[in-house]
Amino acid sequence: MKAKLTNAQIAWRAAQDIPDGAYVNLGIGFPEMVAKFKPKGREVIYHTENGVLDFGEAPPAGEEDWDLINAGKKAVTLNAGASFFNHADSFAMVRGGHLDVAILGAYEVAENGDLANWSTGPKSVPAVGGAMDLVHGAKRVCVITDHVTKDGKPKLVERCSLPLTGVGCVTTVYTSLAVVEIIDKRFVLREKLPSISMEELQAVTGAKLVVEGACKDLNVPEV
Amino acid sequence: MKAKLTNAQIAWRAAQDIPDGAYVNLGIGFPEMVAKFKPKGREVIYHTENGVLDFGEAPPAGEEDWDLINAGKKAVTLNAGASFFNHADSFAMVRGGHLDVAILGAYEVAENGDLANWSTGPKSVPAVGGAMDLVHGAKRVCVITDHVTKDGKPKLVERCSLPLTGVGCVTTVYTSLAVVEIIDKRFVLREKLPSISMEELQAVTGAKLVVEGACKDLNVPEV
Amino acid sequence: MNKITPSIEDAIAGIEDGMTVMIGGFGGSGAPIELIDALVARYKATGSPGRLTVINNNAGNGAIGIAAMIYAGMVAKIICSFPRSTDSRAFTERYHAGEIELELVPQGTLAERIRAGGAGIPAFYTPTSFGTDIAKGKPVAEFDGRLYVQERWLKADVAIIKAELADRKGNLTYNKAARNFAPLMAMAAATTIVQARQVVEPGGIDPEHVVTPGIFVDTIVEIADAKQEEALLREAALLQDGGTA
Amino acid sequence: MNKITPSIEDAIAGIEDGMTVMIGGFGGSGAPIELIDALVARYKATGSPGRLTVINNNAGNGAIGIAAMIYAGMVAKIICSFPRSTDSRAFTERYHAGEIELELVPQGTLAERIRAGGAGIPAFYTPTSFGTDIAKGKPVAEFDGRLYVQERWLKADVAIIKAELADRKGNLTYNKAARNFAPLMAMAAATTIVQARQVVEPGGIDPEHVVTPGIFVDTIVEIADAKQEEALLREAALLQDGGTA
Repeated sequence: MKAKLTNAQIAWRAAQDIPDGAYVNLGIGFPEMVAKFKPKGREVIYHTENGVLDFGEAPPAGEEDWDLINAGKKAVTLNAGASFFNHADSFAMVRGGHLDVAILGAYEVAENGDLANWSTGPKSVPAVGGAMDLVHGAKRVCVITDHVTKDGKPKLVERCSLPLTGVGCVTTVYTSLAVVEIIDKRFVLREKLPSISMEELQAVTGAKLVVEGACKDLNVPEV
Repeated sequence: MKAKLTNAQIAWRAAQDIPDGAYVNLGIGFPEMVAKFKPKGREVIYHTENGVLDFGEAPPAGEEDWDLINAGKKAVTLNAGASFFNHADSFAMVRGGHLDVAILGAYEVAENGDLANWSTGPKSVPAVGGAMDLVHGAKRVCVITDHVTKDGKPKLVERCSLPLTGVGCVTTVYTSLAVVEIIDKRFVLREKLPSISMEELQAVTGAKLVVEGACKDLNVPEV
Repeated sequence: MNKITPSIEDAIAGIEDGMTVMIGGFGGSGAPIELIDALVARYKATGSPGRLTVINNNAGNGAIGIAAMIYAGMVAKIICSFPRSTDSRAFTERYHAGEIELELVPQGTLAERIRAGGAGIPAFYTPTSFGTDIAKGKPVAEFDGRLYVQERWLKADVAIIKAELADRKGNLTYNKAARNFAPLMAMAAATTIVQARQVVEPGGIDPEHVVTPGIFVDTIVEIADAKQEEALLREAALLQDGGTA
Repeated sequence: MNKITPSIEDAIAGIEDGMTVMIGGFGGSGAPIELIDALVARYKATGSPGRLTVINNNAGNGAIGIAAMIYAGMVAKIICSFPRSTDSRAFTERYHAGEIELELVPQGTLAERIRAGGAGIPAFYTPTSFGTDIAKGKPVAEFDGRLYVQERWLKADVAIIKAELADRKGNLTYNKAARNFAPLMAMAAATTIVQARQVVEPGGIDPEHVVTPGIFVDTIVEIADAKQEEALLREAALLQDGGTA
């Protein structure tokens, strides 16, 4: 494989598509990085499952209030205009479709929009958290992920082989190589790294990439 | 008909059975009168459907705050320890069985516990309010009513003829002549006015009155 | 992000013919009279928005608020629990004339259906109304030996509600029992329009005391001296009685 | 009416073998550590209450709180959304040994099932988990062209939760994100036991700011200097790392 985006660069790219004034949930782990790359001048309101809207950055080490955490159990701060609410109200926001964007990680994404991101199989202790709610909770459900697994297998596939998180739920995938939208159960390629050819990209993708209109260059700065 | 209890006396009798510390909803109209006769020394917490717990007496005329009303749209005051909540939370209290006592009026009560108290038929504009929720909302669902209609027909009947408010929901009936519990789909007579005979009482009751254990005298002071 | 608009006409400009409109309030407590007045004025001036479906606990009282909407002829259908009031002539006349449709819903079911609409719950089961005329035609299911009625969510195109404090991000508090249905309607409507007594800076409402988080709110107009429907009705009744108190 | 008890042992005295216990908190935020400690101490001293079913978002972390209950052997089953954590050895060991049962519930479904238990809603439909292994065996229904999974309410014999302020009538507030599941659990449990940081006089909490109305609360014990589970875990981790920060 030639050059690919770092995780930070994938997060940067996803952040560019979050519009001013959006209500956003960033999944635990890698997706949390997206907040770092919010373009200047945009106001984004972050939601966390455990009942906080409009939280801010992490506090300095030593100044944490462990009653003020996000769903990843990391300490956060509050912006002016924040609010607290109980878990049922929090998931009413999610399930009721009030979020504009949810950004999640993935083990596999299928061309029909199915997502697998909660279980790698029956061996480990299963733990689902809020993922199955979030995939039905936002107008746009975005996945950020390396384009392939650590051992080089495609993560964009025809059908998921791992246990599903949700059916037909993903709208956009930001990978280390490309930006793909899911439209009518097809992977529609919107952007790809200029350094990779269509053939090379298709070779590391487990389902057909459709080009519809322009496929732009995926240009991301060093971040 | 010989002597019978006034509405105030029926309300007084019902009030005696509300224990200290009870959470109580009094239906609109006649049932609201029960609050007047709370025995001294007992603390009762009143709930109203429109989102207030622990409200107090009516304010003096001219001092009403019309944003602080009960379900009957009468102005109320607050006790120390009152709280406000939205309508869904209010009916979670009701439907979730958190009230100890609900006291309602009735057009008809049947020996199987069915209650008709919301519609006298198809002619008028139908209006149900919170009655259908309240009948499933309390550990004890009590009815206070004259023993017979204005034209002398029984209100305690074998089967309701008017549209039902709820099925099998009434536990106790306080009338102008008697106190009746509904047990295993039978009217079990607990108290009757000493001035009326069993035969006279049965004659104005539309279903069989069962005596099980003692039937006490229904003694109520002038109020 | 600034959800505040200075103009009440702008606030309601997006409400169109045939929409479903949730209106906050329980009787006069929480009724957003100024927003309703603006809607009625627009209808009288332009003939729009008409053919509305109104969701509220009641169906108007006297000649203001929802009653004024009915008198103006804007309302095709009302979904409510209690269309009777001290003076519910507006509704009663149109209802008996067959000019207005009524969907009667028990009050707790109405509240829960609206919450379900806001929470993404398409249907739920309730003991309320089982075995009554209200439940006719609705699916019934048994759980743990008891029978329950299935009810569907209620959503709306627009909610118009009255709040106490608001900030530009949409966070709201309410005044006493005027809270009632408003927080639920804000969740269940595609667009929520608020008249607030006072607009404060973000942070001016303690995060612990926010009742409706801003995510549920779209447009806010400050109405400092809002009318109180119940107080107005009582004044009107006193005048009719010849001024005797 | 006085729901305050001075003794934490008295507060938990009614919790018996085999009961279902909802425990407030999301990770360490809101975990009622002192109530749990008292339960564990009682179990170690008397062998009761054992065979408990615990409902919480998680399944314990480190060796305190729910993890301590698991290590003590009091827990037969856990209903939760996320049994993994930084150090969830207590649960993981017992789970792999087949000594503890797990019912895995998506987090939003867990919250809604508990609310439904408190609100008298025996079942509801949700899009969450449709088409996944979690939905296997559950009824499915179509509404407006979309498929949904039926979920049942969750109730409990007892809820133990942590609050910020409380009064003798049972009204509660919470501290920041420590609110999470506690208001729902207070609704869904037959008996709700609260450890509050401070007891105030009735009226000491503004009626507009009450989060859990007293009707949902049975017993309150004041614990002024409550432990914070997450802070304790981090201290313990630092010690294990040889005191390097």
